[in-house]
Amino acid sequence: MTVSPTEPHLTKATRSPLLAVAGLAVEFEVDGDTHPAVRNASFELHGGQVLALVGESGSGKSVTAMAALGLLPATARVSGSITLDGAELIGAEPSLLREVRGGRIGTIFQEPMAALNPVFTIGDQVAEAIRAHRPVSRSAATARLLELLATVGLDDPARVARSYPHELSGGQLQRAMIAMAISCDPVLLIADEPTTALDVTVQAGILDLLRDLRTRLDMAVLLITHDMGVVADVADDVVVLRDGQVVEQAPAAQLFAAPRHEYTRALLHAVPTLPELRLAEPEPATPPAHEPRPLDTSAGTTPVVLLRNVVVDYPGRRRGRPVRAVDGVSLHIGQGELVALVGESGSGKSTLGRAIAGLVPVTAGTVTVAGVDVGHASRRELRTFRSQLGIVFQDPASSLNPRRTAGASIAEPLSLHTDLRPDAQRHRVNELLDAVELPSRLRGRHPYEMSGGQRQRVAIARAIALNPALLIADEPTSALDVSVQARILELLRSLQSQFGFSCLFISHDLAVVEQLADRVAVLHRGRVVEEGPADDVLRAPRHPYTSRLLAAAPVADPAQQALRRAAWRQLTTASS
Amino acid sequence: NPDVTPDAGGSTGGTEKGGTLTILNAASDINFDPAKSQNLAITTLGLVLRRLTTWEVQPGKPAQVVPDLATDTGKTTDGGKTWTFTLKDGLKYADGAAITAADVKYGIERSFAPELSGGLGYHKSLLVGGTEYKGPYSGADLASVETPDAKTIVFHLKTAYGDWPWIASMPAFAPVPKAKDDPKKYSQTPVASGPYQVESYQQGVSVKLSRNPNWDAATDQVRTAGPDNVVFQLGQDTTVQSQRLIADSGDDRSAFGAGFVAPAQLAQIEQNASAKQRLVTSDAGALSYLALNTQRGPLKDVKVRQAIQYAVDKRAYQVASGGAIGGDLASTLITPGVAGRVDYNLYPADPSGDVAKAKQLLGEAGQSGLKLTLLSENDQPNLAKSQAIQQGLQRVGIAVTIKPVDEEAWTAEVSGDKGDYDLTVASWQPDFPSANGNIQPLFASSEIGGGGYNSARYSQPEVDALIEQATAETDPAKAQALWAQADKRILQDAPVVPLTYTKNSFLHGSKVQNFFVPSFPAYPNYLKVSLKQG
Amino acid sequence: MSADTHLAPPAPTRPPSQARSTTARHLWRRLAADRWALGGAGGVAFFLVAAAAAPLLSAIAGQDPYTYDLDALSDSGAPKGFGGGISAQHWFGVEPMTGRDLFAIVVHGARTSILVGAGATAVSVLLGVVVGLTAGFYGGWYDRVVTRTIDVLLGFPYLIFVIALGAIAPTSLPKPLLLVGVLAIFSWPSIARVVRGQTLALKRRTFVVASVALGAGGWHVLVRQLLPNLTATIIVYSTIMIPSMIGAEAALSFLGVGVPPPTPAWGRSIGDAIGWVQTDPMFLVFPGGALFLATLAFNLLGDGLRDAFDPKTRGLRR
Amino acid sequence: MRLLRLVSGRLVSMIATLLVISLITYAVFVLLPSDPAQLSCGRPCTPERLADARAFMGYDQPWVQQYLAFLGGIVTGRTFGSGAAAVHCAAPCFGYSFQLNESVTHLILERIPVTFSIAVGAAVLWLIIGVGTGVISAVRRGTAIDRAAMTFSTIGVSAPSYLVGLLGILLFGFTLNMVPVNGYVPLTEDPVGWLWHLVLPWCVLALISAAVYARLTRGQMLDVLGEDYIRTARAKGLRERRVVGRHALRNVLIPVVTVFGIDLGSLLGGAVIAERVFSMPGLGALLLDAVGNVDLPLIIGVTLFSAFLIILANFLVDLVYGVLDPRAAP
Ligand SMILES: Nc1ncnc2c1ncn2[C@@H]1O[C@H](COP(=O)(O)OP(=O)(O)OP(=O)(O)O)[C@@H](O)[C@H]1O
Ligand SMILES: Nc1ncnc2c1ncn2[C@@H]1O[C@H](COP(=O)(O)OP(=O)(O)OP(=O)(O)O)[C@@H](O)[C@H]1O
Ligand SMILES: [Mg+2]
Ligand SMILES: [Mg+2]
Repeated sequence: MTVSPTEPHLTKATRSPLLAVAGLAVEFEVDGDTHPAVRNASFELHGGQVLALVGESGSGKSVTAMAALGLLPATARVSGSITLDGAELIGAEPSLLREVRGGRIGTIFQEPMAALNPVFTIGDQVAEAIRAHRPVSRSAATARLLELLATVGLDDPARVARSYPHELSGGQLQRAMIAMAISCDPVLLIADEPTTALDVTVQAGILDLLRDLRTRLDMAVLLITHDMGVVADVADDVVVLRDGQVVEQAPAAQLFAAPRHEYTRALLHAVPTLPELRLAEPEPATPPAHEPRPLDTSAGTTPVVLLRNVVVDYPGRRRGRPVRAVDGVSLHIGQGELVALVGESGSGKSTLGRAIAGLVPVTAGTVTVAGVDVGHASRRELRTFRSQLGIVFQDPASSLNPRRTAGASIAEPLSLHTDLRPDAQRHRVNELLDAVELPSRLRGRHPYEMSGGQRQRVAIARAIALNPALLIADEPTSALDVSVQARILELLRSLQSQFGFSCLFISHDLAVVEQLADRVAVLHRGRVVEEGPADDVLRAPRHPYTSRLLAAAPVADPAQQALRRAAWRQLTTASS
Repeated sequence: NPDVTPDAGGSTGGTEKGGTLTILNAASDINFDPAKSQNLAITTLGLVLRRLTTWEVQPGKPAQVVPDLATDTGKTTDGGKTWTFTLKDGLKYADGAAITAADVKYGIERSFAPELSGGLGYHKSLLVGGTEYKGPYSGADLASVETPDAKTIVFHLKTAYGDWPWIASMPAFAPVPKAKDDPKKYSQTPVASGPYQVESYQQGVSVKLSRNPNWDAATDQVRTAGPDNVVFQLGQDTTVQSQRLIADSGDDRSAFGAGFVAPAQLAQIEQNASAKQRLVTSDAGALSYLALNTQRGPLKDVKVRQAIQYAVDKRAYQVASGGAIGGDLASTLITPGVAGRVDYNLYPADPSGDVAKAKQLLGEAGQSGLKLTLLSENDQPNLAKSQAIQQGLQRVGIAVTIKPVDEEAWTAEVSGDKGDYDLTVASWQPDFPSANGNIQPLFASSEIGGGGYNSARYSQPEVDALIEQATAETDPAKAQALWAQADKRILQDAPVVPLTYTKNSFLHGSKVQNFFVPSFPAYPNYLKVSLKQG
Repeated sequence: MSADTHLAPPAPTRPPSQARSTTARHLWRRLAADRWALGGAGGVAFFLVAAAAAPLLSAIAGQDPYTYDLDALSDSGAPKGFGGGISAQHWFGVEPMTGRDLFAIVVHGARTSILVGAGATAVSVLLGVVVGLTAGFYGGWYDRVVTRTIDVLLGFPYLIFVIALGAIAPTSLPKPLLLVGVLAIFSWPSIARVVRGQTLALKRRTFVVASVALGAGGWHVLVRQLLPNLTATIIVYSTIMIPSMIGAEAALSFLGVGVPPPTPAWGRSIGDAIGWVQTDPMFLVFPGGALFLATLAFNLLGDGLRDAFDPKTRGLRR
Repeated sequence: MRLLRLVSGRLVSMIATLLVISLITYAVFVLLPSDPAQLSCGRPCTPERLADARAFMGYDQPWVQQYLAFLGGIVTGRTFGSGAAAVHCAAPCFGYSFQLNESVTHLILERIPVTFSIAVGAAVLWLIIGVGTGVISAVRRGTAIDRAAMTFSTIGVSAPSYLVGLLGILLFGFTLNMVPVNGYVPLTEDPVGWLWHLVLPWCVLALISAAVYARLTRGQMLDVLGEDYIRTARAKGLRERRVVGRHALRNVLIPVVTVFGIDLGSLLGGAVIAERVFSMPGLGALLLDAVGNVDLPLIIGVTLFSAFLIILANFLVDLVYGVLDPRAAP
């Protein structure tokens, strides 16, 4: 059976909704106070459709989804109604919930590494999901499991099945997670930011997979994302959530074409755009793979960061060979310059960032930052150097101490490097929270009590607390919705113009890079394959790898995205 | 003659034969090697090994030394320097071989071997050449022990020693056939001369004795050999022992405990009619005393020591040892049950002491605010007693700090050369029931340090002379008078405070008969215990 | 570098005391909301006060824990009368064989027992945490030495050491101190081991790396980043340890390194009381009950603290 | 192959640790004021006799030399004394107890079954009870069940084992007359009797340790239940029992196993108090007697053996760790 993406709209009126959310309200109890997370949300989702739940970070997207599964923590108070095929889920019997979870609703969680049990193999965990709902034999489950892993596009299903989570890459884990979610042919798939942690190429693959599954298995998908490009790519309908309330619900095409609500308009307006893709003249025949463009010394001033033939090896596991993460990179960042580092997952972007901060030892080559040879600096020099360095780590959740409040985390650099009085510190923390668009009441919250985007902003606030001379931002907006992202990017820009700091901006979002960066370096397998002014690299990539990367980035326009998708498919098939 | 009518409780009657007697033991090991054993003549070792002489003990009567393997308790021809014993006829080991005088000599010789040290060794310094002799294993023999024929054995002593017949009852005077001597294994596989032989030996678990077919009751006047088997259960917790015996069920009906019943259990038994009947308490026996280290600071002053005589609260001490059932108040050094004892009290006072008198004496000595250390073994009973002393002295302004150490360290400290303590509570059960055993080891100046038990570190030439004189005296009556004189003389110097003549209580099962505890030694006589049959 | 212009000169690190006081307030608020923890805190306070005011309390009863009252005993040394000699004079009855006032012994015993229990726990937790934390964090030869030391100590039948120490230690050394030392020596390794393991895992977490990247020194990372994540473990361990330390005090009394008599201690009283349990059960009940209640109080407080420290359990209905 | 390397590496460090322990033990007993020769000198003990006894046992030499002789004996065996009374102790000779007239190796081997029976049974029991209670407590957190379990564990934590042991004997042995109060019956002789005699010691030990494990498990469980993968497991539609019993428990067991290794190891080295109270002739009782008698060779032997067991247990735990936690796999 083949169903075209537009078909469900025709039958919509005749079918009763698969999932109906009506007047949903969720409140959290924190230290005796109640905080509303979702208020009076209502929307419907029909079979075989993809409904995208978008909205800014902390708007209640994840909470809504968890409410449907009855998986909110005990501190949550839920009211309203969520029905699946007419059956009420809120306050439902445990047996019914059990049958729904995994059986009728499959779920993909935000961070696959944390969401998979570290002590069981992938195969074990997926097979368990199958056997939880089907009385099948062990061997039948195994067969099905291998089939599923193949379905989600994993190369070597048998090996993946045998692996433990820590032995797989993020993309592989996310696919395994999907395999688990669809193992019992659910009628509804909840996908909470299924691609946030992944780079664009992997993301494109996963979205393709979702689309394919929807079509093949006639599965409805509740897609939670803040990436309007992703929405444009796969969604049929869109629900816009803001501050726990639904502000708009419309078919995707309509929403993108004519957003009704002001907030939606703002949201779409904030989406950074990529230039038209020009794939016309790739020169794949003889790419100057190992010959980056010559160092651009036109800036005249001495560079703040200077890398010369930097090599970084990670010691391998137990007598195994070391992993070469960065392989002979030379790069410079001038005063006040913003250099973007792009490349697929595992290409060594974060490692390079860490090497500049002196957090991983450099195997060969030199790293000089503001005249300090990071590799050979004394402890004292390092300390001074770090007081001028701001760094935003890739994974906001784990870069914040779970036992310290947001306020304490932000204040940490202040107390380390300044002698501000507590009052002044407090004041500064409030200022910083303001700057990253966080309400000051979040000061006292622990990471666990914040949404992913909120955590990321706390991490940014901490990094800019001391107005650093150099900011290393590793995917600083990956968990943010476009509107917040826009404001954060705006903030970065204004700070930069104000203080003139240099910045290494690591991102997989090429549109963002395009907006922000002066120069772009493309990293592939630890080497810089292409480097140059942002405009040149993004508009006229010289290296085929850059082209593929560009093609994989979704844009927030369904029509245009359909074209890009086709182009990307063509590229990937060509290259594989 | 086994027919006794003890007043010290215990079921009596003729000896019935048969059954398995269980003896509950706290120790985890029994050493049957006569060279290494310190056993009393009437306990474990006496069941398996006979010696030249042995003890006849009866409730209410002083212990007597009686012939065992020998026909008499020894004859001396030269005032106590040479002693001759003759073996009875028809004595055999468990394997049927005859017991000869040479075997007795060999048994004595091997007790000199450093490999087999650890036993009672009074004879070692008495026999001529004993100090230099290193045992038979290097080939040498001890010339001062002669065996002119297979039945006769003659001892030559360095000095006259009137109590030699008692010495001849010690484990080392048991016969050991040279051919069967494996010094490594003899402690588990002794060649039996008594009514029982070791059938099985499990270190830490149990020792089982069975009858020796070649033991002849006619040659033995002290052993009745009632039970067919005797089993020692080793490593038994004392509290649990008492509880088992109080409960008196199953095999425990044929059992008795080798250890004293603790005061707490005595109080419990007090309320249990059945158990009360089966509790046997000895007559007042061993002396427990407070030793005052006469070589330390203020305690060098006899006035201070005399003050302490009055300050001590003997009543509290008595209660701490279990009340009246734990002992009688003491005032002399020679204990009841020892022939020739004279009762007297040099420091008469209320059982709780005479605080005023003590303070007055302290004042005369010019002492105030005394601080003394009391060395105590760290088990509960000893600590209780030490506290009773502490509390008593507190009343006259003497502050006492208790220093608890484990038993072995206590022994090392008390018998060592340093003597780093002011006070200690000790109790002395002589190894043989003569006034000699009461006085000499505790008060002769030769016994200070170097392994001796003169815990008061008391040295008085006058007393040493008296001891020497009494030791050499072979006429018991004269010797006894000399000992009584020494007793009084010593207490005038007040090196120790006699506290109580202890009474030991033992519990036995309802089928156990002929179980009695004499005043010396205050232990059950294993040799006569039998089991009620049917 | 221009960055310097907008940076205040680096100053010595000062802890943000305001942050701390809010945390303390939060803690207190959460603790106050927990009835059981409050009960535990009350209990702990009660025993602390009782221990501090022991002479006063026993003076009110007109007793002290040292004076013998042989008239209160029967001939066999057992207390006369009901419930181990309970009377207007002796509120808890008297101790068998001495007639000392049991009430005075129990309140004075609280001093020793709590001192030893809390003291030994404090020392061993402190030692264990410091050693475990630093070993896990710094690694290298220091870590290897520590791990080996821990292995040795854990592999050591501690009885031997205890007996030896008791015998070697000079009399002038206060026994409670010695006791605290001995107990601590043998209990810190297991804590250090656990803490070290957790530290090893924690130090690889990004938030620790983040702190280092901010220019934090080792001390700061240890105290501000790692330690807070170990509080739950530390508290759970501590609350388990205090009572077992009090129990160990009793066991050690038997081995001669306990508090020397007649200084009252619960552990020794309980040990003494076992033999009397059938004759005079109250002798066990009073010190045993005190030990149990104190333990319970410490545990409840500890559980409460653990929950209060753990943000994940905030706001849970109880 | 990798396992082999791992094992051999561990072996070296184990031996080093054991050497240090034996050295400390030797040193400690040299510092002790008590004199082992004194005890085996007999009564009365003259200085000459004391010197003889000391020389025979080898205590007259400097302790470092004694220690080296001891180490040598492990490899080559030793002979004490000379002539007909000479005592030979075959390799591996961990010393010779002059008081018990037996080689230490033999004594230890004889006692092992008893201690192992006690330790293993108790450990299994307390692991089940402790972890079970902890899990239930965590899952039913804040309820009456939780409070009851934690109160119970408080009693267990605070009760000295000899107290529990003796009260257990009084109650079950004497008052209720349910189980034998003491003694040990070898498994090979009478399996039922073996079980019957061990029930009480097991329960007593288990009661005490289970309390600790219950607390530990509860704390860990509370942590783990907050993890994302637990949410995933629930989202799969698994029964709560499976979520807790499989997904959470497996992660909880990782730290529990560490502690368990230490505890089991030290218990295998001698359940001192239980053996004393229940009159079981195990290693603990042997050690206690040895200490009481200052039987130095025996003390060192048993100490070393216990240490060996503890270290071995820790090693095994590390292996189990690898199974439980794939991230730590060798
Ligand atoms: N356990 C909790 N306790 C208290 N507040 C919570 C808890 N979980 C979520 N919240 C709050 O509920 C609101 C909604 O959170 P939710 O996780 O649904 O956001 P989201 O829309 O998924 O955001 P993001 O895109 O950043 O993931 C946020 O304000 C968040 O702080
Ligand atoms: N601690 C580590 N030990 C061993 N290998 C590592 C470690 N950290 C990273 N690597 C490896 O180094 C390579 C580069 O990793 P890095 O984190 O720099 O990638 P990245 O470009 O930041 O990827 P992403 O976009 O997924 O964040 C990868 O192959 C990764 O597996
Ligand atoms: Mg979310
Ligand atoms: Mg990265």
